[in-house]
This record gives sequence, structure tokens and C-alpha cells, in this order.
Amino acid sequence: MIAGAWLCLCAPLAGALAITGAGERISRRNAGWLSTASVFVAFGGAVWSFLGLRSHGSEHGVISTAWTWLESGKFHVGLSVLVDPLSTMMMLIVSGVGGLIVLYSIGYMDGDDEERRYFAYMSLFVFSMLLLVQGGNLLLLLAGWGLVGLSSYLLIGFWHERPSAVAAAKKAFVMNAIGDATMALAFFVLIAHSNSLEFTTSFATAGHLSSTTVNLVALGLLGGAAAKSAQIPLHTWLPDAMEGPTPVSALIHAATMVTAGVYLIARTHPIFEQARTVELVAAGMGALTLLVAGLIALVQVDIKRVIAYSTMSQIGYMFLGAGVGTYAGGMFHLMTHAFFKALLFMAAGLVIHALSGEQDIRKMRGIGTLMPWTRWAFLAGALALVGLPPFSGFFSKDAIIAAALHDHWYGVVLAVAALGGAFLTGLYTFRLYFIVFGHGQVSDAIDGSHHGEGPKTMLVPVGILAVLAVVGGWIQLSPWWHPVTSWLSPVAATLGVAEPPKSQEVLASVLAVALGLAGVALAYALYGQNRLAVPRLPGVQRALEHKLYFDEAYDALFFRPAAALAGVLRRDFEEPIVLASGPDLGEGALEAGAGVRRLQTGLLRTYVFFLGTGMAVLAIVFLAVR
Amino acid sequence: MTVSSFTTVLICLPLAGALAIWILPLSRYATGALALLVSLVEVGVWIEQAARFDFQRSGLQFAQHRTWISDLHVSYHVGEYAFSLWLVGLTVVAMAACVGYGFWVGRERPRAYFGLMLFLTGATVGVFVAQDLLLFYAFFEAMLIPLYVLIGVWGGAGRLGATIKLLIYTMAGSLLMLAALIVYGLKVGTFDLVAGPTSPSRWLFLGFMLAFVIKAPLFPFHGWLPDAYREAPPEVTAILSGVIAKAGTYGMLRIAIAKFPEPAHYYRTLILALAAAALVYGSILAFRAPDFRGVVAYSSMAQSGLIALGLFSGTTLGYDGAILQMVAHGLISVSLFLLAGTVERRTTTGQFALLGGMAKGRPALATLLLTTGILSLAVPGSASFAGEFLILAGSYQRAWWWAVIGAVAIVLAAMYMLRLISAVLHEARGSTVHDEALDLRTGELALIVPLVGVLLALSVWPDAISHHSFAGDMPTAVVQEQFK
Amino acid sequence: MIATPHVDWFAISTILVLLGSSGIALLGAVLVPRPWRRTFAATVAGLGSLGGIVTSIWLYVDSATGSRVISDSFYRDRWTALSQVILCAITLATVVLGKEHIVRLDDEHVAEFFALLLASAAGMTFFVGAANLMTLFLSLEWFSIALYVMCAIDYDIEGSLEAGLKYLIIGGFGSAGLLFGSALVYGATNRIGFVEIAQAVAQHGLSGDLLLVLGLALILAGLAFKMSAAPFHMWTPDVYTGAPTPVTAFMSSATKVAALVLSLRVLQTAFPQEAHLWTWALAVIAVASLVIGNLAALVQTDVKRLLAYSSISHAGFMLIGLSVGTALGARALVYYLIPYSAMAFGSFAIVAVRERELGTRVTLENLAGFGWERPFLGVAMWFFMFGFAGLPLGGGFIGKFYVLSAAYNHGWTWLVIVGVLATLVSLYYYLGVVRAIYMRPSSELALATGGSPARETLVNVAVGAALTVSVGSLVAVGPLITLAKHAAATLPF
Amino acid sequence: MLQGPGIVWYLGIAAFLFAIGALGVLIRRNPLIVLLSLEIMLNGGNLALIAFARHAGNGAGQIFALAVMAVAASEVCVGLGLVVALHRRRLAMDVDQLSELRG
Amino acid sequence: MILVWIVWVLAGFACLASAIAVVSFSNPFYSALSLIGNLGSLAVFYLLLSAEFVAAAQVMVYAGAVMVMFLFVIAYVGPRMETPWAGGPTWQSVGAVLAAGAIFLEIIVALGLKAGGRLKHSEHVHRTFGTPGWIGRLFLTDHLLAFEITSIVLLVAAVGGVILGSHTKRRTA
Repeated sequence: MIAGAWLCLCAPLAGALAITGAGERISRRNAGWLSTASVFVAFGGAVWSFLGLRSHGSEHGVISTAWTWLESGKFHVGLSVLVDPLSTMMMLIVSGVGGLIVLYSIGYMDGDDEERRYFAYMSLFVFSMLLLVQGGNLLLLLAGWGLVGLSSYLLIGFWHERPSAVAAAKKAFVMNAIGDATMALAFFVLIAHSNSLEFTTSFATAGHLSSTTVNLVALGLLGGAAAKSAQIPLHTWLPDAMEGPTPVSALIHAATMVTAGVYLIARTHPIFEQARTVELVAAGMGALTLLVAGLIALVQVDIKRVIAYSTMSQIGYMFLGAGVGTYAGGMFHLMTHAFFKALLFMAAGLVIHALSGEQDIRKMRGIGTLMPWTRWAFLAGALALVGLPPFSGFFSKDAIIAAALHDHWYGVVLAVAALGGAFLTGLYTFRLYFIVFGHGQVSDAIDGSHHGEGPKTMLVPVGILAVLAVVGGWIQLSPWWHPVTSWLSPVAATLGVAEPPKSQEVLASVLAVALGLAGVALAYALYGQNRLAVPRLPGVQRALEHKLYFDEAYDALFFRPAAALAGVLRRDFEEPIVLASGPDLGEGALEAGAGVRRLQTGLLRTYVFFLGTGMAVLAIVFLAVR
Repeated sequence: MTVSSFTTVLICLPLAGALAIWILPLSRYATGALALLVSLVEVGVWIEQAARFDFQRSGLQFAQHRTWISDLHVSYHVGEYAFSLWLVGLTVVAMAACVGYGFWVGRERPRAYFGLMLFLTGATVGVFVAQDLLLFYAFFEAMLIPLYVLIGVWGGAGRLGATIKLLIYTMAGSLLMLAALIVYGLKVGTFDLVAGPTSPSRWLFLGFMLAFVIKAPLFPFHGWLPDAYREAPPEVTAILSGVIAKAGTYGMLRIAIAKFPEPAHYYRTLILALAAAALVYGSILAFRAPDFRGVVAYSSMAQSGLIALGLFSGTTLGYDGAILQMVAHGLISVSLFLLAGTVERRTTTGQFALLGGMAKGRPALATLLLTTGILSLAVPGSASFAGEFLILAGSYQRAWWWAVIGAVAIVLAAMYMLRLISAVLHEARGSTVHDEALDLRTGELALIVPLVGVLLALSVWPDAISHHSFAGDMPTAVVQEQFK
Repeated sequence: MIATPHVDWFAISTILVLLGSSGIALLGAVLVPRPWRRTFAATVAGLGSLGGIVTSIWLYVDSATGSRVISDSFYRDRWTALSQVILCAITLATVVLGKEHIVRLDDEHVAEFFALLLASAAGMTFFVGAANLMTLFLSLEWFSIALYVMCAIDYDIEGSLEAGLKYLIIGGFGSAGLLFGSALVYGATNRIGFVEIAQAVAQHGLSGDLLLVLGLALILAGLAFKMSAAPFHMWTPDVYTGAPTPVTAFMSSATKVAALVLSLRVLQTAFPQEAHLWTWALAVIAVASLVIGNLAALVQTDVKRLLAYSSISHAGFMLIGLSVGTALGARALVYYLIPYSAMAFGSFAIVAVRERELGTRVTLENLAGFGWERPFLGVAMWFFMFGFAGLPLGGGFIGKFYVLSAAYNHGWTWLVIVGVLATLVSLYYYLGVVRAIYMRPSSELALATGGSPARETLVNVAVGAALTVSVGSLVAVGPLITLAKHAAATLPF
Repeated sequence: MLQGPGIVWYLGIAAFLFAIGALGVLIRRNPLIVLLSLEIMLNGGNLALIAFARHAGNGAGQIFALAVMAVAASEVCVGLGLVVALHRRRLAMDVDQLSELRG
Repeated sequence: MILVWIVWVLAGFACLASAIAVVSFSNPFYSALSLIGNLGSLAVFYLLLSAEFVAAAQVMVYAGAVMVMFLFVIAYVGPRMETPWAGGPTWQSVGAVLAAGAIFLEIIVALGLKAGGRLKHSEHVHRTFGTPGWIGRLFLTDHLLAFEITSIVLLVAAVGGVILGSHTKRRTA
């Protein structure tokens, strides 16, 4: 079991190192296969751990420490992996979906100059993500947390000749660094109080902390989670991150990394439970994000950006779920979301690949007729996303809405937001679907550049994921059948308040499905059949197209002042004062020297005069002092 | 040869090598080869010493003691503590890499050059092992002598001004230290660092600290830094920032904190503020620096601030983190500056406006620069992260705001370092980047890859340093007892 | 029958050896044919100074307890002997340097030069042992007059005569002051012997006596003049620049040694009751020298002038050791003198080489590339400059440490601060020299014609010796301090 | 017993000589006159020595004075030699003109 | 007594006047001659102070030998007229007077304050005080070394004079 976990963790790292080290001695294609293999080995390891854990029957999982990673005084942190239900679930998702996406990349990246680098990065990412989920203590979790950010940076900026890609990569990293920093601060508090970052010790400590302190800790963790999961206000990097290759978007910015925030909340829920306020803030944040992202998604014309906003929105659901206490619900949605969102991205990738990189949905009209498989796959994903039964999204999303509804007035607000989100989801998803795959004139631009359906390496993973997107939700149909919840209960027991009665479940499901369908219908009317004119609200539209001016606001609030401050410091402090003060003093000394030098007239009488004066003064002083 | 003489060997071997190079009329190639050999042997000696080091035992090891000036109680007293062992290791490894770099690029006037490099090695090792104040001071100053010539002769166009600034600034500090150490030594009747008692004098503390804050440097004593780092040959800049600056922070720990506990306590907030200022200010300026070395230079200043933050937080985590960070940052900045050198050799410039797009077709350069840059911004999981984490966790225990400032600096570090990476490697090809500019050659790889390798190894096991810097579990106690 | 006093010939053997070889050299000026004259005189002078070293070492060994000899007018003790060793060593080095670098014209007056050199050295070796005001004054004039002539001996060089005349007149003024001061002290105490003066002051309660302190002021001024301490220093740059460089090398090292060593003896032996006056006065003079010497040196371009100002600032440093009036100060002074004189001599010797090679004054400009052309001399200059600056490349480092320690021990922390600040300022111009010899390409330099090819063998020996002493004194601090301690032990503290 | 004016009067003269000699050195430019002024200063010292010798009734002062005479003669000898050399080199007999070395 | 006083006043007057004359004549020739007068008047003082031998030496060595040397040189280089006070900055002339005046006043003040004290009563001296024989004895006993080195000083000066004064063929060009 433990060996499986280590295997799972190390295989992708070994893959990354092997590809890097081999350099040009390995062919591009083989690099791709090597990477794929390493991730599937990891999946094998994950399965091994899963089976082992099942038979082992351990309640809280097993920690295996390789060696002490960091130690100072009483504080010490091992390089250890944790195998427990939560981590195994994540391992399975990460390595499984990851393996499929890496496989898909072989086709997608075929022909790129730097395929090797790509696959090395991909393996590195999978390793980092596994470290994040397997890390046996908070510090290793943070290490994985940072490393996924790094891999994300590397992969977003993969096409580094594009300034926009580089800028997006930097933005993603910096935003994530903010999250890392707040998490680190939260850890400092824990260390100060318990000298430990072990999960159990820390959670136990949290119980003894004052409410302010524990709220601060939770807030720090939430900062990290929000940054990683692109929740408002730290969300602006995610749409830009679509500059990366599409499989990257599928893997990192849809299936795995961005959902790490949910994992973090689930993992550290004992702390959040001590800090209910913060937990509710998280839920509210999720609600806000899911609405805002849904709205923005309505007007985007870049296929990947639409899906990206949809991702933000769906993660908003997960946060909502975790925030109200149904950690398992959040995790369940995380899993199904991984399936269908990866699917959507990969289907979109097929289209983009077929169109040689074109991402503007207005130029894709009619592609569906040329790519039927892709179209079906996309449709499966879209339906899962909207959450219509029996597609996977239905089961997971409705559980969250139901849980939210259960809470008092705040819960109602959250549930209303979530239901609004369901409507929006239907609308923007099918707007996308109808524009891209709807019936219509195949645009001229497509004809010339179209490559047809992609290669098998791409279609097979898409197919598998399409199936998973359909059936993935069936493993849990709360409240009647809930293996996921039970599986996770030892580590992420759902809060009592989040245990919704059956009536609520039904109510939530009905409402959500109805609203989702309404959205789909509206989209059909607007875009599928063009029966209705898209309402003209230029102000709103412009605001949404500018993503509600978040970027502009951050630019004006943070970047510009900081840059200006740096400029001012440099121009008005560093150069004139710090750098010049030394030379100025030196100038002063030199001037004094020139003064002394002028005394040295070369005239004998001056010299004698000074000698005589010196004598006289010395004598006077001596006489006076004696 | 007894075990104790290892330390002396570490000092004298490079000095003897320098002498041999100056005296023997060797060819250009043979000179470089001899120098490299000597520095590699030096590394070997250090490894042997590290292997024999007893990390469980407190107190000085490999110590040697000879009377030097009897009537003032000055002695030749050298020896190593665990943390000095690491700093010595940093020195010898960094120097070997830099000597190798000089060999690789074929510096003009090789005999003078390599002699000076070896001399510098000996002097720097001396700083870290000296256990007598005057001896420490002598080595502290002796480092400047070769530096002055190395920068002044082999440096860039503005080298003359830069050298003068470097020397005057650092000497301004260290001469006041001389005054302070005279007063201390005569007052307590010995210059021995081990035997000497603590002193409550605030003036003396400030005298010592001034030298260290200039050398490190902390804000606002860094007036010498930008010019020196820009004008020096890259390998010398690497030493300056990777090793020499650490002498400043080492001095803070070994002398300022250990010998002046009461003043250190009294001025703690002031110094923490300076350190934090260095951290933030350096980061901000690094973000605006227009060239490769400018960024790394200011980031070094920021890192010195961070280390000082750890040391003066006065906590166990802070001390351990500071030592770890000294070593990690030392290796990082050596690698970065050597990389800056390789970039400059290919493009003749370090100006970002003229660079860009170097990653295309140069995978080795790109990979190494990226790796080092990422390590430098302390990505979680790296050795530098471990150091930074410990330092900030330690300073949090002093007061929460230091950790918050440090956290801000984490973000700033990401900003400037990514800016550097993309300005050099990414986006459109710069006007000075030609297709003929090759990827890193074998020689260069042989220098930088081991450094990065050590860093990665440390990232995998930072505990190698963090738990082996102070005997026992509580560095605070060890420092309070003055490492006895 | 007059009972002439017992003459302890051994006590003055060094002086006699030097004087004797001076005489032989002088005879050589007349008797030896011109082509051989230089070699002959230099050899005689070299042997003479070597002999002087031997006898003074012997004297050191054999004079564990100090005493006064020949009617109490000369000290036979280790203080004298140690200074004599230093002086003779400087003389020997000067002979080695001068063999090739003095008086180019037809070897005219070469033998006389060596004779004068030795005579002047003899005067100094006497001066350091003088035991009363009269022998002090006479031996001062003895070596001064020889120096006046040596400064002007190469009167074809521009400025040589000017230097000689300036030195003579200012020197005359200074000696007149010293004389009048001696007269006043004599008048106040009726004594001229140092010991007797102190005794008289103690017996008759003369401390603070008007004539005594007035005399002390004038004596102090006269001696400070010889040390070229500010504000009595103004002749120094001009004379050092104008004099033939070997003479400058000799003056800058030997004269300072003699003046400082003797001043300490006079002040400690004859005026211990007035210590409250002269310690402060010397401290102020030291500070003035440090300030003025260093500041003026900052703006010099002529290397000899620069070194001259540097010697003023070093006089300031050594005066710190003198001014504290303690045994530690005395040790510091003696110790400091050893590396200082080696470095001062060595640096001027190197200037002499460059001067000869260029046929013109050496400036920072035309030093360009020197370090690469003449690696050994370049390295030596490098060592000297850094050593002067107090960096640990030579005994100057320990010397500064020592005098500052002495100042602190005396309770003068402020003087320590002044000392380190002065060192800081000095760094700028010392580094300037290193910069000139190494960091400017020699292509910037248009070599003046008219220089003669350098003859380096002997110079290298002399510079090498100076280098060895200056570096060696860093390593062998212990033994040197022991010497200094024994030497200082003969003075009353 | 000293006849005539007391020792102090002699010393006053000596002081005056010393001062006037110093003044001469300070205000005259002809090196010859400067040398003469130096002689006056030395003579002032000599007078003081002899006066004190008489006052104390001990011989050291007189011996000292005699030695000073010799020294003065020596200085003059060298000084005049320099003046002659200056003359030969066709240099101006003016110490203010001798300011080649300065700064 | 009176006679002594008269002699003293005359000599004093001559001494002061000639000293002033030395520094004020513009012709060095006259200055030199004035110095002879000065030296002569000093010789008178020496006699009054029972320093017979010194007085004699003063006249012979100084006024005789040294001054003759001076006059020769002045004749050789030609008397060059020069006004006192001229040349150089004004502050220097003022400063010169101040410095010289200060030295003078200091000594006078010191003497004046002491005049009533110990300086008032001079010792009785033996008749031989200051005689050549007495001086000679001192030279050979108490001050043997001073005597010897005086001769060396003279020798050195002589050699120096020869070197500086000797006239050899100059290098052409």
C-alpha cells in the first residue's frame, strides 16, 4: 500500500527527470510515451494504494516517512506521504485523468518543436500535484502547492515566444504566490502554537486556539485555496492561463490543480470547523464566483475562456459545498468536474487542433458536421456540466445545492445563488455548444484549414472521459446511496448541519434541473435557432467583456502604484541618496584636500610661517595650561 | 598532520597555491589548471573534514591555537562550529566553480588572476574559521584586497568607480569594527572569540554591526552594491554576493549576537526593521532593475535582509533558517551570476531591453536559468524555501508583522525573478541575441550543473543543514552560551 | 693632567663603523679612479652599514641593562640599539638602491654621496642615543646637514636645489627653535642631561615652571618638525619631491625613525612631570597630521608628493603611540616603525625605478601599466600600498592596531575613532596608486623619451627586502613585540 | 655676583634677537639675508645659553654655545654652497621664485 | 657698576639696532655688515657674562671666518636688491609679525613673571669661569662627546660645501 503511494509519487518525477536528462537522446514521440507511461504507472500506484487501503481498513490512513525533511528545535517535518481515503481519491483522479490527458497530448502536441520540454513539464506537474495530495504534513502540502504553481507557470508559458503567454504565466504564478504567502502565514501561526505542521497535531492545536487566531489561520488557508482555485478576488489569472496548450488547460486548469483549493479545505476542515465565519466566507466566495464567472462566460468568444470561466464557476460550487460543510459533496463534485471539464477542454482541443489553433468560436460555426465524434463528446460534457440527469454533474452539483439549502437564511441565499448559477451554466454552455456545433453554414475559413477528426491518441482519452462524464456520478446518489461520502467520512466527515433531509434533496434537484433546462432552452432560442435576438445591453456587455474590470482595477490599485513606487524609490532615493551619498562624501573630502593643497603654496615663507605659528601656538597653550 | 590542522590547511592550501602560481612561470593553461586543481583539492579537504565532523558535539572542532601577539592577548585561533563548517563548504564550492569559470573563459593575465582568486579563497575561509577577533578582522579585510584588483583589472567599463566605492564603503564599516574590537579586546583582556565574555556595550555592538550591515548589505548601507555587482567580472560578482556577503551575516551571528546579547536585544527592533527594509526595498528595486545583474544584485540584498531577519529574530527557527538560507542563497547567487556571465558572453550585454528569446534552441541554458531562477524565488519545496520558511516562522514568533513583511517579499521575489527569466529567455528575440550564440558548452555545464545539483539535493534534504548547524536541539540556547 | 672620562667604545661602535666607512668612501672619492668609484663607494658603504647592523645587534644583546656612557652623554641601551639596527638596515637598503639610482651625471659626487649617506646614518644612530640636550642638538644638526646636502646633491634635476634650500632654511628655523627651547630648559633647571632635568624638576618642584614649559614647547616643535608632523610638515612634500628619490626613500624612513624614537626618549626621560602637556599636544599634532596628510594626499597626482603626504599621515599614526606616553605606546611605536619604514622605503624605491625608466617625474598617469611591465615591483607596490592603508598585507595592519590599542588603553577612544577615519580616507589614494599601476592600460601612456633602461637587479633585492620585512612583520609579530618590549623597558614608564 | 643688569635683561635681548631673526626669515626673500636672519636666531639662542650659564654658574651653557657656533658655521657653509649652486644654475636669488615644488 | 651699565646699554642698543638693520637693509651686503656689528655687540655681552672664551670665539669664528665667507659669496653672486615685506600675500606679512611678535612676547612674559623669582639672583662664580682653560677642561671631560661630534658636524658641512660649491664641467645641452 505504502509502496504504491511512493511509486505513485515518484514515477512522474522520474519521468520528468529522465526526459530532462536525456535531452536530445530521446525522440519527441518517445518522450511523450515515457511521460504517459510514468503517469499511468502512478495511476497503478494509486490503485494499489486504494486497494490496499480498502483491505487495510485503516480509519485515518497511514503515514510513511522517508526522512526528516526539515528540522529546527522541536519543530520537525518529515518527507512523508499520507495514504488515507481523501488522498487516495485525489491520487486516483490526478493520475487517472492526468494519464488520459498526457496521452491525449501526444497527438495534440505532435509536431511542436519542444515536445520534450512539454512532456517533462507535464510529468513534473503530475508529480507536484501528487505531492500536494499525498503530502503527509502541511509543509509538504505547501511544497506541492508551490510546485503545481510552478508547473502551471511553466506550462502556461510553454509557448514562450508569445508575450501574452509569458504575461499570463507570470500573472498566474504571482497570484498563486500571494496564496502561498497567506498559507505560509497561517502555518507560522500553527508553528508558533504547536511547533508542528503534522495534520493531526495542527488540527488538535486549532481546537485550543482563540477564535481570532483560528480565524486568521483559516483565513490564511482560504487565501491559498482561493488563489489556487481562482476564486474572487484572486481569480483573474485563470482565464489568461488559457494561453497554454489546451491539454494543459484540461489537466491543470480544469481537472486537478485549480480544484486543489477544495482539497485543501477538505483536508484542513478541522481548522475551518473551528472558524465557522471563515468557512461561511468561503461559501459566500464560492457563490459569488459561480455567479460572476457564469455571467462573464456569457459574452466570451474564446472557446477556452468560456470553459475556463465555467471552471471558475464550478469550483465556486465546490467551495460553496465545502463552505457549508459537505466536504464529501465538494470532493464528489471535484471528481465529476474533473471528468467532464477535462472532457470539454479536450473536445475543444480537438476543434482547436483541427483548426490549427483557432480559438474564436465565431469562426468555428459548423465544425460539428465535420467532427461528429467530437461533437458528441462535447455534448456529453456539456450536459454533465449543466447537471442534467443522468449525467454525472447532476449528482454532485445537486448534493451541494441541497446542502446549502439546509442552512438558515444564509444558506438560502447561497442556494439561490447556486440555482441562479445552474441557469447560467445551462445558458453559457449551450451558447457555446450551439455556436460551435450548431447547424449552420460551415464558414469558409474552416474549409481550408480543417484536418478532420484527430488521431487515435486524442480520441481514445476523449472517449474514455466522455463515458466517465456520463457515468461518473452514478457512484453516489445521495441520500440513498453514498459510497463516496462513507469512503471519505473518516477524514472528512460531513458536518451534521450539512446532512440534508431527503425533501431538500428532491427540491434542490428539481429546481436545479429545471433552471438548467431553462438555460439550455434559452440558449437554443438565442443561438441554436436564432429565434430570439440577443438582448442589447451594451453597458452590461462591455462590463462583462472586460471581465468586470478586475484586471484594470488590480492594475490601477496594485501594479501601477507598486511600479510607480519602485520608480520613485529608484529615481528619488536610491540614485540621489543611497548611491550618491558615498561619492558626495568623497567629493567633500577631495575638496577639503584641494583646500589643504592650496595652503601648500610652494613659498618657503609660508612654510616657515606655519612652523613659526605652530611654535607660538604650542608655547601659548603650554604657558596657559602648564 | 593532526585532525585539528585541517582548518589551517583549508586556509593555507589556497594561499600556497596562490604563491605557487605567482612564482612559477607556468603557461596560461597550466596556471588555470593548477588553480582549478587546488580549489578542487580544497573542496576535497572540506568534504573529508565534514565527514569527520561530529555534529552531536557542541563547541569548537578542528581547533588550533597559537599565540600571536602575547601582550595584547591576540592569538591565531581557528576552528569550526557546525554552522561555520557549512559556510566554509559554501566558500570552497563556490570558489571552485568560479575559478573554473575563470579558467573556462580564459581570463587575461592568468597568473595574476588565478593567484588572486586562490588568495581570496584562503581569506574567505579564514573569515569563517577565525576564532580571534583580530584574526577575524584581518581575514575580513584581506578579502577586499584581491577583490579590489579582481574587479579593477578584469571588470567592466565602470570598474574603477565601482572598486573605489566597494572598498571605501566596506572599509568604512570594518574600520569602525577595528575600533570596536580594540576597545572590546582591551576591555575584557582577550581578543579570543571563544574565551571572551559578553559585553553590554551598545557602542561596541554598533561598531561591529556597522561593518556587517555594510558587508551584507542591509538597507540603506548598500550604496556600493549595484555598481560593484555590475562591473565586476561575473565570477567575482558571484563570489561577492554568494560568499562575501555571507561574511557579513556570519559576523552578525558569531560576534554581534553572541558577544553582545544585551545590545542585540536592545537594538533588535531597529535591526529587524533594517533587515525588513532591505528585504522589501531590495525586492522592489530588483523589480525595476534594467539588467540581469541588477536584478540579482538587489535580490541578494533582499536575501541578506531575510537572513538578518532570521538571525535577529533570536529564535531557534530563525537561526536554523538563516544558516540554511545563507548556504542556499550563496549557491543560488553563484549560479545565477555565472549564468549571467554566460549570457553576457553570448550577447555582450545584460540589458533586458536588448535580450530575450534565448530559450529558443538553447535548452540547457534555458533549463538551468529557469531552475536557478525558480530556486531563487524560493518556490515551495526548494532549499531556499525551507530556509525562508524557517526564517519567517522564526520571525513570526518575534512579532507577526515581520512575517507579514516577509510574506510580501515572497510575492515580490516571484515578480522580479519571473521578470528576469522571461526577459532573458522568453518572448521575442532580443537585438543582441544572435542565432550563432550557442547553448551552454560542456565546460559551462560542468560548472553550473554541480551547483544546481547540490541545490536540488539540498531541496530534497534541507535538514542536512538545518539540523546540523548547531549542536543540540535549541540553537537559541547554543547562541546564548556563545557556542561553547 | 685632565682625567678624561672612560670611553665605552663598544657603545658607540655602530656610529664609529658608519663614520669609518664614510671616511673610507670619502677617500675613495679622491683616490679611486672614476670608473671604479661608484662600485667602491657603494661596496664600502654597504659593508659599513652591514657592520653597523652587526654591531648594533651585538649591542642590543649585550645591553640588557641600560646605562649612560662617556660622561653621561650617550645611552647604551636596547632602545638605542634597536633603533640603530633599524636605521642601519634602512641605510643598507638605501646603499643598494643608490648604487644604481643616484647621480647619473658622470658619476660625479657619487662617492661623496655614499660618504654623506653614511655620515647622516651615523648622525642618526647617535641621535637616537643622545642623553643630553647638547648631544641631541648637535647630532640633529649632524645628520640634518648631511641630509641638506644629499637633497641637493643631484642639482641638475629640477627642484633638487630648491628642495635643498627649503629644507635648509626651514630646518635652520626649526633647529633654532629647538636650540632656544633647550636654552630655556637649561635655564629653568640648570641641567642639560635628560635624567638630570627630570631630577631637577622633581627636586625643586619645577613642574609647570614657565621657562620649562616654554622650552618644552619649542623643543617639541623642533622635533615635530623632524617627524614632519602637521603643522610643522610643510617642507615635507616639497623636499621629498625635489630630492633624488633614493634620498627621499632614506629620509622618509630613517629620519622618522630617528626623530620619533628620540622624541619618546626625551619626553619620557626628561619631561615626565609635564606629561599632561605633551601627551595632549602630541595627540593634537597627531590628529592634525592625520587630517592634513590624508586630505592633501587625496588630490595629488605626483606619486612622490602623494607618498610624502602619506608619510605625514603615518607620522600622525606613530605620534599616537608616542603621545599616550605608556610602555604599550612605546612598543606600538617601535613596532609600527619597522613595517612603516620598510614600506616607505620600498615604495620610494619603486618610484625611483619608474623615474629612471621614464626620465621624468612619476605621476599617477605615467604609472599606468607598470604593474604588468614589472610584475615583481608591481606586486611589491601593491603590497606596500595596501600595507600603508592598514589592510592585512603587512605589518602596517598590526601597527595601526597596536597604536590604536595604545590610544584606547590610555583612555583616548576618540583618538581611535580619528585613527580609523583617517585610515578610511587614506584608502582612497593608496588604492589610486594600485589602480594606476594595474588597472589602466599602458597604452594610455605616452612614454617619455630620455629615460634609461632600468637596472633592476639590486633594486629588486632592496625592494624584496622591504617586502619581506613588511610582510614578515605581520607574521612574526610576537618576536618583534618582544624586541620592542625589551627596548622600551629601558625607558622610565 | 653678576655685575650690571640682571640676567633677565640679557634674556630679553636674546628673545628679541630670536624674534627678529624669525621675522627676517619670514619677510625676506633673498636667501642670503634669510641665512643671516637664521644666524641672528641662533645667536639669540646662544645669548640665552650663556646668560643661563652665568646664572647657574655651570659650564654646560658655554660649551653648548660654542658648539652652536660651529653648527651655525656649518649651516652657513652648506647654505652658502646652495646659494652658489643656485647662482650657477642661473636661478633667481629669491625664495619666492623657488616655488617649482608645491601643491 | 655704572660703567658696566653704560657698556651694557650701548652694546644692547647696538645689538638691537644691528639686528633690525640686518633684516631691513635691502642690500645683503649691508645686512651682512650689520650682522658683524651684531655679533660684536654680542661678544660684549658674553664678556659681561663671564664668558671670555666664547666672546673671543664669537669674534674670531663668527665675525671673522663666517662673515668673511658670507661677504665673499655676496660679492660672488652680486648683491641683489630686495625690499623687505614685498612679495607674497599680505596676510603672510601680518602673520609673520604676529608670529614673531608672539614668540617674543611669550618669552618676555615668561621671563617677566619669573624675573622676581629664581632668576633674580645669579650664582657666584669662580674666577676661572669662562676662561679658555676651564672651557678646555670641560671639553675634554664632561662634554667630550659633544666636542667630538661638533668636529664631525663641521667636517660634514665642509664636505657638503665642497660638493655644492664645486664647479665641474656641465653636461652640454
